[in-house]
Amino acid sequence: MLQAAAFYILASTAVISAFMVVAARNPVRAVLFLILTFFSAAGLFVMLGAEFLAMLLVIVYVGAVAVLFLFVVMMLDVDFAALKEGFLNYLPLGGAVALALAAILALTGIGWVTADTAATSLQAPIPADMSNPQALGAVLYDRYVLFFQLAGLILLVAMIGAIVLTLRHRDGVRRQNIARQVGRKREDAVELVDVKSGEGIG
Amino acid sequence: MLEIGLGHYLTLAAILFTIGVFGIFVNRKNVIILLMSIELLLLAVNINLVAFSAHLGDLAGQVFAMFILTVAAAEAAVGLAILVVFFRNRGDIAVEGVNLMKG
Amino acid sequence: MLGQLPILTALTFLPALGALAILILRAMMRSEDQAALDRNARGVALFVTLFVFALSILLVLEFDTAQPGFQFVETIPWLVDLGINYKMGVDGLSVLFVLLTAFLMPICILASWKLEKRVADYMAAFLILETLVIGIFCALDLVLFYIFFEGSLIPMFLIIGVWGGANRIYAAFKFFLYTFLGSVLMLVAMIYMFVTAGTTDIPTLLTYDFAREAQTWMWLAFFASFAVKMPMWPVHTWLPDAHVEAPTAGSVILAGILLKLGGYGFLRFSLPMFPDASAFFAPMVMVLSVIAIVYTSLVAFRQTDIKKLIAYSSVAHMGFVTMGLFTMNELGVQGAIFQMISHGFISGALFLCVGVIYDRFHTREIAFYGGLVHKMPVFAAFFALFTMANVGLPGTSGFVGEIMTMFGAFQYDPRVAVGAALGVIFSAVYMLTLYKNVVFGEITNAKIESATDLDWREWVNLSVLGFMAIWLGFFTTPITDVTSASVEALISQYQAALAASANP
Amino acid sequence: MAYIVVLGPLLAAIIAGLFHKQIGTRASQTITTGAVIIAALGSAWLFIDVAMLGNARTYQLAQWMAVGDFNISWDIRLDSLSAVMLVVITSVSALVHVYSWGYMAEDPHRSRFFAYLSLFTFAMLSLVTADNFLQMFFGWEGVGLASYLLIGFWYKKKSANDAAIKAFVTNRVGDFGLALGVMAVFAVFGSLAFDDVFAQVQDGTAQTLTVFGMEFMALELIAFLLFIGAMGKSAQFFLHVWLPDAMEGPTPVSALIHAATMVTAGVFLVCRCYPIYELAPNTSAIITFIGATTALFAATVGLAQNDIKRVIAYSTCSQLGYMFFAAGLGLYSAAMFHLFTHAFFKALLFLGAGSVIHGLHHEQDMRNMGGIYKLLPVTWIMMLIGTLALTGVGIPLLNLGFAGFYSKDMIIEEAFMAGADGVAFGFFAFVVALIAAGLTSFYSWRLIFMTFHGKFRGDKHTLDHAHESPWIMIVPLLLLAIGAVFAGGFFRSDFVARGALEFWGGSLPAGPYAEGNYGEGATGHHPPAWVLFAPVTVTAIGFILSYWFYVVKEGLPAKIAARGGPLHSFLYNKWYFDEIYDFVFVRGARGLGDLFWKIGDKRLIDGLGPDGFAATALKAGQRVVRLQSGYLYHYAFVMLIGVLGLAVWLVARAGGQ
Amino acid sequence: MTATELLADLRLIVPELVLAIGALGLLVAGVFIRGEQAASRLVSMVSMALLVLAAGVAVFLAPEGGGTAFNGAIILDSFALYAKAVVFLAAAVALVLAGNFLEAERIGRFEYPVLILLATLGMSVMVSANDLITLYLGLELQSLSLYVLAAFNRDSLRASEAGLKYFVLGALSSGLLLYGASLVYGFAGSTGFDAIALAAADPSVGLIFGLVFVVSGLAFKISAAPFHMWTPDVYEGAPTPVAAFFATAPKFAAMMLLIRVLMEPFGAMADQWQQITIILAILSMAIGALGALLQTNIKRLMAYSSIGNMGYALVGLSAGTEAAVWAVMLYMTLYVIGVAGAFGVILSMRRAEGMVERIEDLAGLSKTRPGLALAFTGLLLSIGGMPFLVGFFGKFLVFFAAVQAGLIWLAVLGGLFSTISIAYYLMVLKRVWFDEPVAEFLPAPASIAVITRVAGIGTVGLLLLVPFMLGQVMQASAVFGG
Repeated sequence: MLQAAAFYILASTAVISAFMVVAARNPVRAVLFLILTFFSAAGLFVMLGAEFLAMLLVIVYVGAVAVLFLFVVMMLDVDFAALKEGFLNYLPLGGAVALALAAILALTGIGWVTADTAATSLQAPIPADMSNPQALGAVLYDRYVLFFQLAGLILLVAMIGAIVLTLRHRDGVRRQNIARQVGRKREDAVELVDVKSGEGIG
Repeated sequence: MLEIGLGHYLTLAAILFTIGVFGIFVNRKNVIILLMSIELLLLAVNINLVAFSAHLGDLAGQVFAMFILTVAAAEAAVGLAILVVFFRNRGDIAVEGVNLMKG
Repeated sequence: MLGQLPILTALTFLPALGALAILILRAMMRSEDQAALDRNARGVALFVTLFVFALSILLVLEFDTAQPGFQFVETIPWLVDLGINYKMGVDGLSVLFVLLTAFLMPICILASWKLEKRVADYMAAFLILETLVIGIFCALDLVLFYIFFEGSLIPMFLIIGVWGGANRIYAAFKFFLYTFLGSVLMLVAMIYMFVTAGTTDIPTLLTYDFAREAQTWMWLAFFASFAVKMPMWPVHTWLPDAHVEAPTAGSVILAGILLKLGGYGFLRFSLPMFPDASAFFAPMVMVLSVIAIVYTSLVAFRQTDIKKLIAYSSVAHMGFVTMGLFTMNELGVQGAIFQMISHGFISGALFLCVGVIYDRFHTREIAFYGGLVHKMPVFAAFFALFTMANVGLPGTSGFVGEIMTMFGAFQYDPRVAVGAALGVIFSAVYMLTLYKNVVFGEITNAKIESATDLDWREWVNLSVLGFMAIWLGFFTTPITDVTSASVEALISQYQAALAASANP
Repeated sequence: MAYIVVLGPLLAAIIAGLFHKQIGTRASQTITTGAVIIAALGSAWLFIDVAMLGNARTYQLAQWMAVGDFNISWDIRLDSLSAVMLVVITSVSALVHVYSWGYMAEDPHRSRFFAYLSLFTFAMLSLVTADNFLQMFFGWEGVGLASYLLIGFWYKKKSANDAAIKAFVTNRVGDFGLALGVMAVFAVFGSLAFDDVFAQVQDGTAQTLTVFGMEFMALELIAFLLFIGAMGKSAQFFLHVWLPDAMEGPTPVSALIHAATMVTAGVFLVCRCYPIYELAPNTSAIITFIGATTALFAATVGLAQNDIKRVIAYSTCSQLGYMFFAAGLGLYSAAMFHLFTHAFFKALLFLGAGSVIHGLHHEQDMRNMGGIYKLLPVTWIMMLIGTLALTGVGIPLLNLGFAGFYSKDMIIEEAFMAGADGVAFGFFAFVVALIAAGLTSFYSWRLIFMTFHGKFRGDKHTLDHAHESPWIMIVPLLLLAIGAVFAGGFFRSDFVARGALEFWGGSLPAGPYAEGNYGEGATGHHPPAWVLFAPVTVTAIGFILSYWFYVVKEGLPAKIAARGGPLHSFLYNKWYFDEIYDFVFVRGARGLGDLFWKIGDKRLIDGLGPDGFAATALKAGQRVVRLQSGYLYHYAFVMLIGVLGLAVWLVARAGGQ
Repeated sequence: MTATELLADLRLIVPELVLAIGALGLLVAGVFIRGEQAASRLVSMVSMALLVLAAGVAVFLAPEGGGTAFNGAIILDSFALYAKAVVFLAAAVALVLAGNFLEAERIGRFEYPVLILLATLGMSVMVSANDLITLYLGLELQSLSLYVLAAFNRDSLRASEAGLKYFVLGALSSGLLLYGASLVYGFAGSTGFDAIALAAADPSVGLIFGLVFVVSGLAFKISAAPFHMWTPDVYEGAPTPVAAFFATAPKFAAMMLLIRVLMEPFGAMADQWQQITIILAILSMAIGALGALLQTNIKRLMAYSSIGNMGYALVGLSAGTEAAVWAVMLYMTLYVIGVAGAFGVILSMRRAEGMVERIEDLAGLSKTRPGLALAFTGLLLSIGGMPFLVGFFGKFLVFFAAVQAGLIWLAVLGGLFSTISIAYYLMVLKRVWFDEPVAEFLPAPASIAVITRVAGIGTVGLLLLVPFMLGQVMQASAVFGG
């Protein structure tokens, strides 16, 4: 009962705030709604016994990713007023398709039947004698060590990518370009205009 | 209805996923929202995985979800970097502006 | 003597080597004297084609006409995992086409002697074309055949497109895509044959018994390719365009050899491999052939462009070929082969004639001409000869092909012969009208006053072809003796197959 | 000897045609003329040897085609029929060659002309000496070619070119039938050699052929198809249109080809194939009908023509009609006899006309002539002889007259007899032939009167320069005149009377009139006396009328013509055949050609085929490209639709199963 | 996991280790080498060497018989080996092609080769994947590198737009893939391919859905319609060498991955996925053929061409037989060779004023640069599957596979579309051969010239090598047989 109540509260919060992420006029608000969604999801994870993942979600996502989003949103000085316009124009068709998709996906959830073999083919059964982080740690550095390393490489790529794309040496600083200074011609810099009286400069 | 089972979680994930998808194709104005929608997609997947993991009594799902979180973070970094580059070149990030190339 | 040597491979790939030599020459002489390069390119091309021609004569001399099967067979394992081999060989049906190709090529080179534009490329293209075309006639493996068959489009595309007339782009594309579309269907059918029979070896496939319904579909697929190539009505419209725009030698090759690929394909594949389907579809082919003969003759009558007129007449003459082939009696088939060979000479010569005057006046409009005989009597004589040969006057090879196919057709169904004979009347109308308008009459155009008669190269070309047209008109056995054994075998096998499927 | 006769002219033609630049005009004239004269002498010898002495034989020269049963060789077949033709061809040809030395003396392209003439001679010889249908077809088309070349000899003249094409194409229409006939022969009998085919004819009577869903008696069909060929070549009704136009060629050509030899090939064909025709009564009836109609039709048209050569041309046409209905009635030897005599007097007439034209500097219109008999006395006499021969002047009962009297009158009389025997169209032919004979007499004399008598109506200047022809043109006239006078009487016995059985050997039936061939129980073959006198009588009437109109009341016909009554226009315009053909065939072909080309090829086939395909592909391409809008949300949307579609499709399929 | 186990596992991933360690080392080295150009050149050279070394290791030092490692996460079989060899070499060629371009465009930085190395590493993992997580991580390693590479010319609006589009859609596609993966995991009970294969024998609706989503995600990577939309824009916008790289190694790797996923875990669901691949094949062929007809930019044209070509590959794959596998493998190999050469030609299109990439800029190439023109002709027609050029065999074999499996109609359809597609190659050749030259190109750098010539000659010369290649792919595909 309590479980059900918790689920419905968390789930509805997640759905509503997710929708607000998409529908918010202001990107800052969108980020904040995203954070709310993550929190709700973290709560659901806890309900499912995945405490470590819940922590991860809060710490990594809310702490790092979402803040990164906020940072970028602030950094890119976007004219909020102009955004989100015309959202409603595309709603009917988009909404219809989205509803269809949701219906179909939900269908799988309702018509769920595990394969007979599923039980026998478990890779890493949840051990009863360990806490969730412990259990994860045990498999992560043993069974899944390759993935761990690969994930590291992926983060490395992200790092390289971010640096390659955005890092500029002394960006925004006016640097002296001697060749340009020397090569400058009078015609490039000065325009002689013969202004007739009474007409101004047009 | 009161017995919360796998189906509930799957349905929730489906709805979140749909909202994410919806966000991507219905959004005309802001690319950042697109990136957030993608985060929503991944979150939905994670819910799925964790729910299955719990149901099956198997850790693999959680491990998978963990890696997805990792990758999602990396993706967010790269995505935002590209977005910044784009913004520098163009001066805004309206989705409708991203159509220099077509045909 | 030649049994041990890979003569067919040599015949096939020597021209390609020549082309390679020309390209290397060009790369080496890049910055040097353009004229010297052109000279060398012509020389190499002529030398290679003449050598190949000599070799092909040797081949025919060594060819055992009494034997219906394949001779000079060479087999080199190729895609061993799939059982696809490099297999070459000729029989009575194909050996003459090899000879025809080798014969026409030096003539084409000679006819293009005065070409100025990108000579080295041109000669290389022709040599490559020769390789591919000879390869088509020698190939004894489906895949190999298809490779040569389709490959021949590329050099021809370039020849039309680079050295062609004003509307060459349209013509080149039409030519290429039209024929390509036809042959992709054939490709699928070939693959089906491969899958069903488990081999791509043509001699083996000739004896393979395909299921009746499959035959129908495969026949249609092959028909799609060969009918376009032929070309048969109503898929003939690429030909006039291609002919009009192609340079003279290109037209000669197109009419002289490439059109025969369709007929050869029917002989090699459709008739022997799908006998039931062939018998089933023969009436349709007959109807299409007769339509082609009558319809295109009438269309030819109304043309204002010399080349287009001759091109349409080619379509009509190819109608006789398809008609003869599908009678599936000896007279018809032999006549069809004869007609193909003879048409190779005659239409080639006609296009050369057009080339002669086009070189001088740069137009193909009939209305431009008139009274050429005053200034170019020798030309007029040759043109008259080939006009008459094209009309099918007895004593020329054109007559033999037409009459044999019509005899065959009469045995098949008199109505077909009646239709075809109507075409014979029309051919006289349009050819003589053309001749009258171009050659006879007063000189109405001042530009013609300055015309000069044939130079020696044109003279040699035309007289060689003229000799062939007349010689074969009076003595047909040099051709029919070579083909008879294979044709007889083909027909008896065909009849046997029909009989077998009639009473299973 | 046979080789020299047949191949000599060919060789001469080749030499003169290809090498005249090297050897000069005179040499080529000499070579060709010499070759033909030798051929003429040779054929005279062959005539005696083969026809008189009965040494029929066949030489095989070479293999032409050999495909299975289809075995065709080049032959020289010598029997009485071909021997007769040989003589006619080579002798007329030789005379025409000689005549042309004078007639063509000023033409710069003489050598080409002589080469053509010799080539024609060769083709005609190979036609008549053929031993199989296909070689005959070769000669058949060969003479067509030579005729085409000679009619269009003055290639600068558009009318000459058009006439040449008309002749060739009309002949081709006939050849169309002939070719089909030959095919039918092969289909029925499995061979094309005359002997093989004729030996099997009896077996063929029961055979049928199905064409266009109709069943025909094989022999009737073959006979009919072959006859179409004969119609074309011999300018019979419906296919006669080319012959008058063919007069655009030089006059010696008209004499040789369009009077004496080529046009008679059709008659020869029917005679050669008489075993088939004898067993094809229906076709024979058709031949009779067509022949008779032609005889009458051409005679009527001849009444109103003003061109001297055209009058003779229509006369030729008309005489050919006589020969055909004779053959159609089964009187093959009589037809051949008329062919033989006709060759002489018609060639004479043509060459005489040529002499007139030559003398008047290429004036051909009779309205511009008159009263020139004093200027061209020899020509005048020759023309008179020719006319007398043509109109068949002679005394019945005594059996004395010009050549035409023996052959033409005989055909008329025998037509009556055939009618009496119940042969189809016999009486019809008799009546028509009588009328035509009267008309013949009328227009022939009209020609003489208008040309040679009365006052000169042409340009004074022309008259001043008018002259008699040189001796080299006169000599052939004289020789032909001898033939026109005596050929009938001299050869009558061999062709159609006592000696006929022996003369023809196996090559032709001697005819019911040949002595010894009357049939069992009959004692003789005697038409009633009035029938014997009838032709002479109508001829006389024709002469009198003509004399009245053109000598007594000179100028009246011109007024009648000027008033242009419907009958006159009808005749003057040749029954409007040219106009009708032009409308139906020429314009029809043009219209169809344009239809097929512009609508069929361009709009339908190209429009729906390659061009349409290309346009559709491009349009589709545009649509695809428009789909590629550049907008991210569209891209994402398409992806989602894709996923959704695939999922729905698969689930629906899974559910359906 | 003991050390010996670890060592045994590591033996199976030596090529990957070479690339990973090399990439890390080069990253460090690049930072410390003075001078941007020098660093970029050196790193580039070493990267090429590393790729060739990795290919050599993969081919010659592979452990006998292969096997699985890391508890079945990775599999090394002849299929994976072949794929790796091709991918490594293709990546090396892509690096060669990049050489001068980047410098000339002033974007020559040492991170470029490092990113290529890491992307290649990702592909290498992909083709060895035997687990959904491996698949995902390999794919992401590759994709993230490619996103960055697409936007590598950061001062170009086009490049950044390309990067943005590629990123957003790529992320969406991996979302789809992941959603599918999660369903598969849930319904099969495992992420391992072997376990999924067991479950697939009796497919549930969930599994079918999972299949659809997974295949859709992968279809994005091979740019099969309707997941192709990014391709033209990204090819056009990304720097040309990057586009060249996109068109070769990642395509090949993704196709190999698709083959493995379909044949191995979902092998028993061939009935279902054939439906998908057939639809994808038809759409791809159609869009590839039609879309290219109106293009004026040669890179966009190549993009549509690649869409179409993936369609043909999918025609073969739809057969679902062993023949399908080797046919597609050979097809893709020949395609990669042809495309590499063709991009070499595109990279030779430099005039004094800079790079040009309109098709009309090729006008008269056959006069100004006959060798290049000849090579381009051969390459384009080979890509188009024209006979007498080696590309024909690719098409022949995929149609063969389709016909053998009874999909004759699909082969016929493929034939029809290939007629349309040959038309646009001809349109390019029309410029090259028929038109008059406007301005000559600058001489291409030797490295690129060598690649275009070698590939050009290869279009004919490989006819002799095709039997060998066929033997290789047949052997490689034997792992899926029975």
